[in-house]
Amino acid sequence: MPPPTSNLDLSVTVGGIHMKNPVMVASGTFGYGPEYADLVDLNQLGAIVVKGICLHPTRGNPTPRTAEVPSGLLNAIGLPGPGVDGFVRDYMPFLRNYDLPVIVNIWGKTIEEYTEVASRFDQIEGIAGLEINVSCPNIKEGSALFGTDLDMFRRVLDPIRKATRLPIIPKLAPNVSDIAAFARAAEASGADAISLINSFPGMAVDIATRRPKLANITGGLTGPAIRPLAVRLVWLAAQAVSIPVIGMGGITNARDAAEFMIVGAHAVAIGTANFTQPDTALRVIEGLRDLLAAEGLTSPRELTGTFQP
Amino acid sequence: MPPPTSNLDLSVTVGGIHMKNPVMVASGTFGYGPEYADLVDLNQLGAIVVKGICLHPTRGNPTPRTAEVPSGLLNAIGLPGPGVDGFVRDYMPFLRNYDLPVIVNIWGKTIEEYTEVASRFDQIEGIAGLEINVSCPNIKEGSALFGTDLDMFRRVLDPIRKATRLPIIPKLAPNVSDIAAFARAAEASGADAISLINSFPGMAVDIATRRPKLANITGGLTGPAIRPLAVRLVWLAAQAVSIPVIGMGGITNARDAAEFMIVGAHAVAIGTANFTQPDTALRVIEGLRDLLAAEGLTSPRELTGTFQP
Amino acid sequence: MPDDAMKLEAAPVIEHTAIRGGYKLLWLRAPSIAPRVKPGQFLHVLIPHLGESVLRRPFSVFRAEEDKCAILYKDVGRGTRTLSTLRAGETVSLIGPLGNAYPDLSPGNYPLLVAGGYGMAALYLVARRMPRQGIAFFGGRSVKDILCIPEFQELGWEVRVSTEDGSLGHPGRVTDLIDHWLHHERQQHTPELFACGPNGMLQAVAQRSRDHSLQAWISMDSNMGCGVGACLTCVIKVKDGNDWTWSRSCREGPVYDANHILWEAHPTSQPPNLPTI
Amino acid sequence: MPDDAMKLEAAPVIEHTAIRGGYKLLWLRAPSIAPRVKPGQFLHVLIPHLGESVLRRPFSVFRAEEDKCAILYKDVGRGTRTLSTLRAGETVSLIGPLGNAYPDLSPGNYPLLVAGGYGMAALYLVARRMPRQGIAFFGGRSVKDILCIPEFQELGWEVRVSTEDGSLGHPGRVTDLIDHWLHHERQQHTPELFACGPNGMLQAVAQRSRDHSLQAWISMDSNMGCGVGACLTCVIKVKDGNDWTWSRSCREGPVYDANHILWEAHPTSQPPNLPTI
Ligand SMILES: Cc1cc2nc3c(=O)[nH]c(=O)nc-3n(C[C@H](O)[C@H](O)[C@H](O)COP(=O)(O)OP(=O)(O)OC[C@H]3O[C@@H](n4cnc5c(N)ncnc54)[C@H](O)[C@@H]3O)c2cc1C
Ligand SMILES: Cc1cc2nc3c(=O)[nH]c(=O)nc-3n(C[C@H](O)[C@H](O)[C@H](O)COP(=O)(O)OP(=O)(O)OC[C@H]3O[C@@H](n4cnc5c(N)ncnc54)[C@H](O)[C@@H]3O)c2cc1C
Ligand SMILES: Cc1cc2nc3c(=O)[nH]c(=O)nc-3n(C[C@H](O)[C@H](O)[C@H](O)COP(=O)(O)O)c2cc1C
Ligand SMILES: Cc1cc2nc3c(=O)[nH]c(=O)nc-3n(C[C@H](O)[C@H](O)[C@H](O)COP(=O)(O)O)c2cc1C
Ligand code: FES
Ligand code: FES
Repeated sequence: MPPPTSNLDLSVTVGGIHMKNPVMVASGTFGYGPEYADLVDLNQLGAIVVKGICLHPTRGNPTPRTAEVPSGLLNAIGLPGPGVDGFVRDYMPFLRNYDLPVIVNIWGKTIEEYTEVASRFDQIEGIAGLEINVSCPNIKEGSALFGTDLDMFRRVLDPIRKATRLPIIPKLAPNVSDIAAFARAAEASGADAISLINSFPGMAVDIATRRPKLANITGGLTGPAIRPLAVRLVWLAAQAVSIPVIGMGGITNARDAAEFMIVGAHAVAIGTANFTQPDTALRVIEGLRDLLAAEGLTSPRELTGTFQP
Repeated sequence: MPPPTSNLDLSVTVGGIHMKNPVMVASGTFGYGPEYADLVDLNQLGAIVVKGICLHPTRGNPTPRTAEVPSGLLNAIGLPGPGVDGFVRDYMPFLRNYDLPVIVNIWGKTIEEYTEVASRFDQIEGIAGLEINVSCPNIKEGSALFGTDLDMFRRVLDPIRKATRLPIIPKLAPNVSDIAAFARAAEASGADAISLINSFPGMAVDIATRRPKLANITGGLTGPAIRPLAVRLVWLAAQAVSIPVIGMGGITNARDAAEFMIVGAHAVAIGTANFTQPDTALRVIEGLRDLLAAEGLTSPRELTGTFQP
Repeated sequence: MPDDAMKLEAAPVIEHTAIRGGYKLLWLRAPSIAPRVKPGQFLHVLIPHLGESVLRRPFSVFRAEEDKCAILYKDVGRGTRTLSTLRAGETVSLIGPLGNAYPDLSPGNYPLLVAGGYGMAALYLVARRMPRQGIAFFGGRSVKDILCIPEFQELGWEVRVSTEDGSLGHPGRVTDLIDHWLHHERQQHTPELFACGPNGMLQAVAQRSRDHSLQAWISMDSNMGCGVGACLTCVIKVKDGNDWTWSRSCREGPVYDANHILWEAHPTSQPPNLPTI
Repeated sequence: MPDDAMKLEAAPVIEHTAIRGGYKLLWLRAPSIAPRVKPGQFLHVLIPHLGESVLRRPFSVFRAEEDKCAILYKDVGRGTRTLSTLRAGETVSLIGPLGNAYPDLSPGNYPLLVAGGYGMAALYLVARRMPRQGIAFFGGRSVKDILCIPEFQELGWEVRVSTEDGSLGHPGRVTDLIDHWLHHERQQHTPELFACGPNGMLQAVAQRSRDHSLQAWISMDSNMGCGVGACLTCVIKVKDGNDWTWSRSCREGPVYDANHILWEAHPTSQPPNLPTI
C-alpha cells in the first residue's frame, strides 16, 4: 500500500533545464518531434533530444543502415539531416507548440563546424540546450573521434562553450578505457551536464554473401544488450563529476531507468525502446512515479545516487 | 544439394596446436574437463581451454557471482582455482585420457607470477599451449589491468615468452580504444596466436535493495549481447597481425562461428553458450561441416578471412 | 484525431490459420486501426515472445473490415516463425495504419495488378477497393508461391499466373505475361499498374512503365526500424528533380511511382540459400 | 554409463496443470533421466521461448516414475512466467539428474521433514521413498503457500502446518511446531531432519540441530549458472576442518549437513516488495 503521493513531484532541473520529469527521449530515436506525435503526447515528456544536426543538410549513409542483433540494434544511419536552417525552418515552429524542452544534438566534421553550429543555435528561440555528439571523426585531423581522444575532446568543447550561452551537454563515447577522465574534462570545459552513453562500435556479417549487414561495415550497438555496460559507465562518470548526469543505454522500463538513477543519473533517456514500444517513455514516467510513491519518496533526486556498493 | 564432402577436412593448426576442428570451448565456461564429460564427448572438441590457473590455490569472489542480463551474463567469479600443482594433480591425469589439445588459461597478480606459472607448465606433459589472461590487475603497479595498458601488456608477455617453449596465446581485453595495437604488440612479443575477446566490464543493480547484483559490484559481460562488439574487434585484430586469431564472444551456433571466421578467425571458442546448451560446440562443428560442404569448400581455412567489406 | 493518424493498439487474435506454402492468415481485432486502413498501407507488428528482438516487423494489410484486419505472412525467419505460434486470445501490439497507400486509379485507366510473394496479400485489398476490375498477374518460383487466386476471381478479376518451374500457369516470368498483354491484348486500354513483390519484379515493371510510358505504382520492401519516420532506416533512393534524395519508405512510401526509384541502391538479386545450420 | 551420470534430454510435455497459489505442475517424459532420479536432486531446465535468456533454471524433482518426471514450480519471475505458458506436446531441454540428493535415513532414526515454499515439492519425493513415515512440518506466509498436504497424508505422513498470518494451522513459524515436538513429543525418538525452504527457515533448522545435536540435512537454494560444476556460480560457504571453503551446490550440494553451512555468506532476509513497474 503506497503512502499518499500528493507531495510527490517528478520535476528535475538538469544543467539549468527544467523538466516535468527525468525521462527524455534520446537523439536519433525520436526524430524531430512530429514523427511520434500521433502516438505520444509530447507535453508529457521530460525533454526531447532531436536527431543530430550539423551546419548544412546531410544525406547520411547508404543502405542497409540497421541490423537487428540479440537484444540490440546495430545502426549506421550516418547522421543525415536538414542542417541548422532546415531544422529551424521545418521543425521549430512545430516544437514551439509544445510545453517541452527541446535539446538539439549537434555534431560537426571540424572544430570550426561544431563552434559555428553552437553559435547559430544560440540565436534561436525555443531551444533549451545543446547535446554535443562527439562520436564523429575529426576529418581535418586524422579522423580520430572527437570523443575518444581526450585532447581533441577538450579542444572541441572549449570553443563551443564560448560560442553559446545555452546549456551544453557533452555526450560521452563509450569506447574509451577511462570514462571518468572524459567526464572530468567535460566538467572542466564548463559543461552544464553530461550525457552517456552513445552507441558501442560493432558489426555483423551476412554469412551467405560474406558481406557486412551494414553498408557502412561497422555501426553502433544500442538497446538492452548494452545496458550493463552503460550502467557501469554512468556509475563511474557520476562519481567523477559534480555536474548532473543523463544516463541512457538499453532502458526499456522504469526498473531499468531506476538502475541508472541509483548509480547517479539525474535524468534518463529512452532510445531504441521507442522503436519497440513508442510509449516506453510514458510508461517509464508512470513506473518511476509508482516506485517513488511506494518508497515514500517525494522527488527523483531522492533516488539519484542511492547506490549501496 | 551439397557436393560430396569426402575431401572435406575440418582440422586446423593454430599457433602450432593441431586441432580436429576449429571449435574450442572457452576458459571458465567448461571447467577443467570432467564437469561436462557426461554430456559432451571431449574427443570431438577442437580443444579445451581450462579455467584460469595461477600459481597458488585461490578462492575467488564472494557471492552472488553471476547475474543474468538481456542476451548475456554478468560474471565476477574472481578466478578461484586449485593452482598449478592442484590442477596438474587433480585434472591432468583425467585430461590425458583424451585425444584433446589442452590449453591452460593462466593469470597472475604480478609479472613474476605470470612468468613462474608459464615456466612451471613448460615442464608438464600433455599441455598443448597457454592462453594468457591479461584481464587482471597488476597489484604491484597501481592495479591497472595488464590487458588495457599497452606497455604493461608488453612487459608481461616478454618474460612469459622466454619462460616457456609452449605456444602462447595472449587473450586480448576488449575495453581498449585501439585493439589492433594490442594485437600487434602480442605478435611482436613472439605470441604464437592471439585469442579474443574476453568479457566486457559491466554491472547491474537490484533496485529494491540499491545493491549491486554481483558481490564484486562490477563483472564481465558475455554471451550473444557482445557478439557484434566481438566480431568487430576480431576483424580489426585479424587485419593487424599475421599470426592466427581465435575468435569468441556470444557464439551460439555455426552461423555465429562463421561470422567470426569470415572476418579473420582461424578458430573459435564457445563460452556462455555451454551453460545454455552443453552440446553447443558439437552442434557448431556439425553446422560448419554442413556449411563448408554446401559451398564445396574443403577446409575451414577457406572460410577464414573471406569477408567482402 | 485526423483520419490518417497512426495508432498504437493491442489487438487480440481472432483467428490464425495456415494457408499454403508456409503462409499463415492472422485476423486481429483492431477497432482504432482497421476502419482507416487504405490499400497498400501496412502494420508494424510487435511479435510476442520474441524477447531478444528490439524491432517490430512490417506487414501489409490483407483485409480490413469494420473493426477487424488481417495480415497474410510467410515464415521467413526468426520473427515470423515465432509469430506463427500465436494463439487466438493472445494480443499483438500494432502500430498502424502506416505508409502512403496506393493512389486511386485514374479515371478511364485499366488496372493491372502485378504480384510476387506476399504482394498477392498486399494487392488483394487494392483489388477489393478498386472501382473497376482488371487483370491480376501473379508470379512465383513454383505453384506453392501462388496465393489467393480464387479470392481475386471472386472479386471479378482475371488472374494470370506464371511460375519459374512451370508448376502452374505460364512457365517463366510474370513479365512475359505482361509483355504479351501489352503487345497483343492492350487495344484501346490505358493500363495503370499496381505492383508489389521482389525488387527484381518491381524493377522489371518499372522498365515496362518507361518503355511504354505507363503509370506504374510499386510497393518497395525495405528493412524497417521504427516504421513511423523517426529512425531513417528504411530509406529508398529516389529522383528529386535533376538530383536524388533518400525517401523514408515507411512514410513517403512504401508505394512509389516506378519511375522515381533509383535502382542502383536497391539490389535485385537474392542471396544464395544456405543449409539451416 | 554410470548410474549417476547426468544426461541432456529433450523432454516432451505430457501434462501441465495449475495447482494453488501460483504453483504449476509440469509432467515431462524423460526416459534417460527419470528412472535414475534420487530424492533432492534437481533438473536444469532450458525454458523455451525465453530468447533473451542465457541461463537454465534449476527445479527439484517432485515426482519421478518410470520414464516420467514432474516438477512443481512457482511463477516468481520472467523465466517461470514463460515456463507456465508451455503446452502439452512442446519439448523442454533438461539436464539431470543433478546434485547430490538427500542421504538415506540412518537406521533407527525418526524422519522429520521441514518444508517452506517449493520445499514441499522437493521433499515429497523424499517422503515417497523414505522407508518409514514420520512428521512433515510445513510453513508459509499464508494458506496459499501450503501445498500437497493430502499427497503427504496419503503416504502415511502426519502433516503439521503453520502460517504467519494464521490462515491455516498454527499461527507463527514452522520452528514453533518443531520446538513443541522436540520438547513434548520427542520421547525416545532420535529425529533426523530433512529440510528445504527459504534460507531463514534452513538456518533456524540448523540452529535446532546444533542445540539438540540432531542430524539435519538441508537443501540450499542458490542462483545457478551451468548446473554441472563448471562455472562456480552456485557456491556455498561451508566448514572445512578449522578452515572454510566454497562448495558447488550444484555438485557437492544442494543438500548439506546443516552444521556445515557458514551462514554469514548466505543472507536470510527477503528483499522488500516493490510495485511491478
Ligand atoms: C512495407 C512492407 C510490407 C510487408 N508486408 C508483408 C506481408 O504482407 N507479408 C509478409 O509475409 N511479409 C511482409 N513483409 C516482409 C516482412 O516484414 C519480413 O518478412 C519480416 O520482417 C521478416 O522478419 P523475420 O524476423 O521473420 O525475419 P528475420 O529473421 O528478421 O530476417 C529474415 C529476412 O527478413 C528480412 N527482415 C528482417 N527484419 C525486417 C524488417 N524489420 N523489415 C523488413 N524486412 C526484414 C531480413 O532482411 C531477412 O532477409 C513486408 C515488408 C515491408 C517492408
Ligand atoms: C536446487 C534448486 C532447486 C529448486 N527447485 C525449485 C522447485 O522445485 N520449484 C520452484 O518453484 N523453484 C525451485 N527453485 C527456484 C527456481 O530455480 C527459481 O525460482 C527460478 O530460477 C526463477 O527463475 P525466473 O526466471 O522465474 O526468475 P528471475 O526473474 O530470473 O528471478 C526471480 C528470482 O529467482 C532467482 N533466480 C533467477 N535465476 C535463478 C537461477 N538460475 N537459480 C536460482 N534462482 C534464480 C532470482 O535471484 C530472483 O530472486 C530451485 C532452485 C534451486 C537452486
Ligand atoms: C537509429 C539510431 C540513431 C541514433 N542517432 C543518434 C544521433 O544522431 N546522435 C547521437 O548523439 N546519438 C544517436 N543515437 C544514440 C542514442 O541517442 C543513444 O545514445 C543510444 O541509442 C543508447 O540508448 P538506447 O540503448 O536506449 O538506444 C542513435 C541511436 C539509434 C539507435
Ligand atoms: C563464468 C565465466 C567464467 C570465465 N572465466 C574465465 C577465465 O577464467 N579466464 C579467461 O580468460 N576468460 C574467462 N571467461 C571469459 C570467456 O573465456 C570468454 O572469453 C567470454 O565468455 C566470451 O565468450 P562468450 O560470449 O561465448 O561467453 C569466463 C567467462 C564466463 C562466462
Ligand atoms: S523505419 Fe524508421 S524511418 Fe522508416
Ligand atoms: S552452477 Fe555452475 S558450478 Fe554450480
